[in-house]
Amino acid sequence: MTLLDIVLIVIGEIMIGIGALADLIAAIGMNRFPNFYLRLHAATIGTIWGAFLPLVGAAFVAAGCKCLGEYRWFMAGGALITAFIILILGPAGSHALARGTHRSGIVPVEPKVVDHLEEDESMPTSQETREIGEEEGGSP
Amino acid sequence: MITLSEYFMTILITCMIVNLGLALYGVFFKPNLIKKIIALTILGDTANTFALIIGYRMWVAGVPSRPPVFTEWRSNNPLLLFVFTKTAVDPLPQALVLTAIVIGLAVTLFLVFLTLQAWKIYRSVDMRDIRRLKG
Amino acid sequence: MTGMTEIQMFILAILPIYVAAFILYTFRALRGPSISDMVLAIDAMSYDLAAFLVILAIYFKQPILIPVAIALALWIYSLDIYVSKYLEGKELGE
Amino acid sequence: MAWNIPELITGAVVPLLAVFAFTLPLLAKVFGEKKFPGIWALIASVVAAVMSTYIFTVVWGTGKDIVYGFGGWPPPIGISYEVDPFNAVIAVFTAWVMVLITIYSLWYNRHFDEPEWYYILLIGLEAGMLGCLYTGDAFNLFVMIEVLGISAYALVAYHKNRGEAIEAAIKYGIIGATATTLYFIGLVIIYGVYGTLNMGQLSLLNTEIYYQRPDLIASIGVATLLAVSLALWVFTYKSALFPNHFWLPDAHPEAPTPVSAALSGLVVNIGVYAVARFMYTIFGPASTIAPYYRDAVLTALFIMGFAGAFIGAIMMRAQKDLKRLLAYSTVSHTGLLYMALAIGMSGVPQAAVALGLAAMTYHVLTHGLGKALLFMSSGVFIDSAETRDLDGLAGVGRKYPLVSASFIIGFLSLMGLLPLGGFFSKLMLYQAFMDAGMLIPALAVIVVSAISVLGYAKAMYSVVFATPTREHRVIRLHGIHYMLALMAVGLILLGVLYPWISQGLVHVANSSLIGPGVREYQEAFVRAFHALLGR
Amino acid sequence: MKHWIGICILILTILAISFVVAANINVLVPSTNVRTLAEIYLKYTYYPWDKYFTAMSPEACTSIVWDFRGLDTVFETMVFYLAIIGAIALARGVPLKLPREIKGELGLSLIVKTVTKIVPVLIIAVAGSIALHGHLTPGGGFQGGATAAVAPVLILVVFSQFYLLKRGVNKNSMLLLRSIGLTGIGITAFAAVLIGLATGHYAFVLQNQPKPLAPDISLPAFVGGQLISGSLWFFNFFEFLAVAAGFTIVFLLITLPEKLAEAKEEKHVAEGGEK
Amino acid sequence: MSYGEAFLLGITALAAIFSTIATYMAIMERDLLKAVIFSAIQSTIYAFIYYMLMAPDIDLVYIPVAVGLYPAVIIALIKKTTREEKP
Repeated sequence: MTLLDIVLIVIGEIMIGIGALADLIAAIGMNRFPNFYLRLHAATIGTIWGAFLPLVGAAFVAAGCKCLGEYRWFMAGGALITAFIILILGPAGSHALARGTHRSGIVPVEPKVVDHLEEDESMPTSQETREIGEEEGGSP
Repeated sequence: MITLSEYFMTILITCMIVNLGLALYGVFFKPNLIKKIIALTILGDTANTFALIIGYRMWVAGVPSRPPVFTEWRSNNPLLLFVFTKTAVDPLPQALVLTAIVIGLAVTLFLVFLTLQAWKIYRSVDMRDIRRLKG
Repeated sequence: MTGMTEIQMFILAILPIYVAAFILYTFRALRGPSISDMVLAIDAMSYDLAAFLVILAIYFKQPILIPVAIALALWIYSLDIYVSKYLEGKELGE
Repeated sequence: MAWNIPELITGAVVPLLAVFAFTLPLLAKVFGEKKFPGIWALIASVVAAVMSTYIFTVVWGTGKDIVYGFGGWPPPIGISYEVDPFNAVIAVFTAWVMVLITIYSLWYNRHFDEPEWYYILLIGLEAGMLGCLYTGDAFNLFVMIEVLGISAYALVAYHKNRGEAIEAAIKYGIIGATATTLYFIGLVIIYGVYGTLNMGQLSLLNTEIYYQRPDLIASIGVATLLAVSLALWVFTYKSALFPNHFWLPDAHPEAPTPVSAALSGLVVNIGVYAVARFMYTIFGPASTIAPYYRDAVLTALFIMGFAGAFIGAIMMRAQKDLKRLLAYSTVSHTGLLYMALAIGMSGVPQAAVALGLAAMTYHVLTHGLGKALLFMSSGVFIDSAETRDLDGLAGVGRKYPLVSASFIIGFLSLMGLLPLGGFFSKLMLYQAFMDAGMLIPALAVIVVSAISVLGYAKAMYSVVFATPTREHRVIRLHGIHYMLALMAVGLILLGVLYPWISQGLVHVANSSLIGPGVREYQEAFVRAFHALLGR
Repeated sequence: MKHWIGICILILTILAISFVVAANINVLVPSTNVRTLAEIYLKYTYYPWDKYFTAMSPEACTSIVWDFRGLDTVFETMVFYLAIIGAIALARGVPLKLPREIKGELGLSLIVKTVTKIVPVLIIAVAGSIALHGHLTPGGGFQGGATAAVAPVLILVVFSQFYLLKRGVNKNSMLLLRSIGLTGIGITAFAAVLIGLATGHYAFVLQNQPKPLAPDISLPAFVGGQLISGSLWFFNFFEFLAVAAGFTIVFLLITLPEKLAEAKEEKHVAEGGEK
Repeated sequence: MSYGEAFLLGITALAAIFSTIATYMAIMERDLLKAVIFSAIQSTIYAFIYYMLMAPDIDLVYIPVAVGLYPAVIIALIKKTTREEKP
């Protein structure tokens, strides 16, 4: 086990540890925050710090740990791909969910200070009927 | 006397039996078709879990049991194959479950389309409203 | 083969924190007053679960368990999308 | 290595049907979408029929079971098909009736707007039935039941704009899916207890445990009873035994007519076959389950069969709908089949058991052919009168003399009139019960037949002999009436050739289901194991 | 909250029953040994020392699924196929085509659309890797196909169905792709027999490696030094095509925007189908 | 008997208990959309159980099917039909 391996493993373990703590904090926040839009914040903590970081850490550990056998690069690569997927898709999913929730209005924005989105959307916008085929579809 | 592992395993099995009962209740006594379909998926999943429990293998001498994939095949070492044979879980129930999941999926998909068609005709998905036949 | 490495011991020590987080997430997912809350909790829980599965794969010394995490991370996103599309009042294909 | 043609054909027949179904959309794109699918389905069914006939002649001629290990693996490791005379004869019957049904479907084609889906599902139905019959592996049986089931659900719902058809398919499908899932749990228990899924090995293990490890019988017996009762539920569900018959009178009338014929005449037999295989070959009289539970299971089957036969016969009287009347007749006849099946309790002499099982097989043949004939010819009448109501159908048979004659012959056969097949199968059943010393069941056969006469007479009278109340349009038959007449001739032949057929069927029962037959089943498994192992 | 009371009672019952059961009956719990049959599978799944008795695939599950018990899987595929055919038969007459014009915007917000433009390539790559390495690592045709189906599903939900239809992903093309995949499965199942017929040697249906009774025919286990395990690779590839196409068909049918098709459909019902 | 095995099986048993709760809620809930989400929770937990039972193959099938596909088709179905279950 070379020095590089040990350094990789230690960095990876630190990242995994931070991830675990962030996860716990996010979970507590998820239960304590009063409404959906605040919980979004906790969910982001859980996704980025609690999932992305430990996955990168796991990739480091896998890269440094010889005991995992010949498939360890497969594992490191897989962990990085998972981390990348979560980094891209997690926020996008939260965004889509928040947008849908706000539009449908099923969740009251109860302890509210300001809701810019509502003000924006209440302004008159021109939603014209447009010919399909410009961007999204086209005649068969 | 039982070990802690066996106690946890028994909890797992008991939970699955309870799930089975709940799912059967849902299939038979809930009149709503969508609810019946949901219960049916849970029923199939629970049956699959039973199969996997049957095929599980407890840890041998502190070594975690491993999935039935022989990763060290490149080495061509019979000793490693022997170790693999002594620690891997049973692959047959997994293959059976694979088949069963796909079959359950197929049946569920078909039932979903049937339910949609029933909605188009009866404007209801409740079995108490869908009652034109005498039975 | 017997005897644990340091990494395994570290992982065993860190597991309870994850498990506690999962229990809290599950409570929110089961209790959540609105559907959005439930989906958000499942979301966060599943992404963390993906990380947890990778860590467990290190514990088991089985690198081939990784694809499960990838599949989980990919499909959970689609659950978000379905629900948000439903909430926007559109058909799924519209 | 030398070619082993019979084994290869045994293995090829059902996968070949799957290939026929798989390639149909591709070829329909190439060759046109209106006529081609039907012809392709006809080719598929004829190929299957010829192959199954060949298999039957080989099994009958050599007197040894054929075992085919797929992929060259010896049986418990791989899947194997195991053909003994019992399933060979039912398979031949099924395949040839499917040919007739496919021909009828070609005539019926004008009711289908996109026929390729229909024919794919029809091929799937045939593949499912033949697979259920030939397979020697309990899990493969589960898969084939699902193939059979899903094509049956889809075919029942084929006229998708009729609310009744959708309702019937939903009823059939949801409970059917539950039942098959429970069968899967039963299989898991069987695998957990015995460690194998091959039917031959299960049978062997059963008898061996019985002789060598008497201390294990109690615990294994309980687990096996659980597994068997879960398994029997799905089989009795598929064959509409009494408490599970609720879907049949809804589903059969609503399906397209050729499908009704297939469901009533053939699919019902698959469940009966599977129960016979489980109760006689796998968990037979010499097995673990025997001393404790086998009698109880058989008695329960007998009681349910009796109730079904009775209720079906009575309900037939009250029906106004022709296809629904025929469906209740199926319930009644399934009850009779299960009564015959339940004869093998402990204490009954082996000759009587053989006679009873032969009577069951005979009744499977006569009932299947007769019911298929009745559904198909009633399809002609229903098309002509454009209603299924018996009053609306009054006198429509006069326009089609040949079809009416076949129709009447079919009814007389089911009723049990003298020169026809139905009479002799019931006679054989009666004799078997008398030989077994079961007086009440023997009387029950007669009573049930007598009650059902009322229903049959009503249907026959209103369709053929009543005076027409209104004009019916005449539809072109395109020679389909010759096929129906041929089936009627087949029914007469089944009756006239009674001495030979009954001898043959007793031989079938002896050489597959009891005593020496079960041993042959086990030995065939062992032979195949050693042969395929090659060492 | 009567639900919570019920749940508490449920959990307490489970714990109590488990304790009683675990203390008395020990047969439910799996042991440290597996059954004989399972040991045979585990041992011979990759066993290059005996070429007549091995599947030559280190993945025991895939080798059971496609080699030892291949017949089950062929017919499992057929069940899925028949279910999709049944669904298509139920949805016949429903138009799957583009409307003239639509009101409002289609799909979700721009952020999600941008993200969704990036990921499909990644998804297809991962799915292909899962499917084509199915004989080496966990995965296989069905797994890979199901993963690959995420891509069309995401596009379908995030943009709209018309986005897919415009690019040629419609019912007919997917059905064709599916039929090609299934035909491939059928041909692979009969490959050994066909080669045997051509060369005059005996072979089994669904045969992969040489067998004692058919020693002359086999599919290659190694190609160019890479392990492909004979027929398993082909099965995985064709199943991958078939399953991905099948899932896409199902999604196209179930997510059809009904309002746009409503008018025509109701006319169809009113005409009353068949008598 | 090792500490690791008991610990991991304990987590699995805990997951099983939560899956029972989710199943109960899914069956008893009147709002069908919520029932689907409960069933998605149950599916996620089952996927975890399968992972702990060393079945990666099953997981790779189960996650797309039960987490991705069932909710999709059932949500589409609910959107096309009705969301409330009649009492």
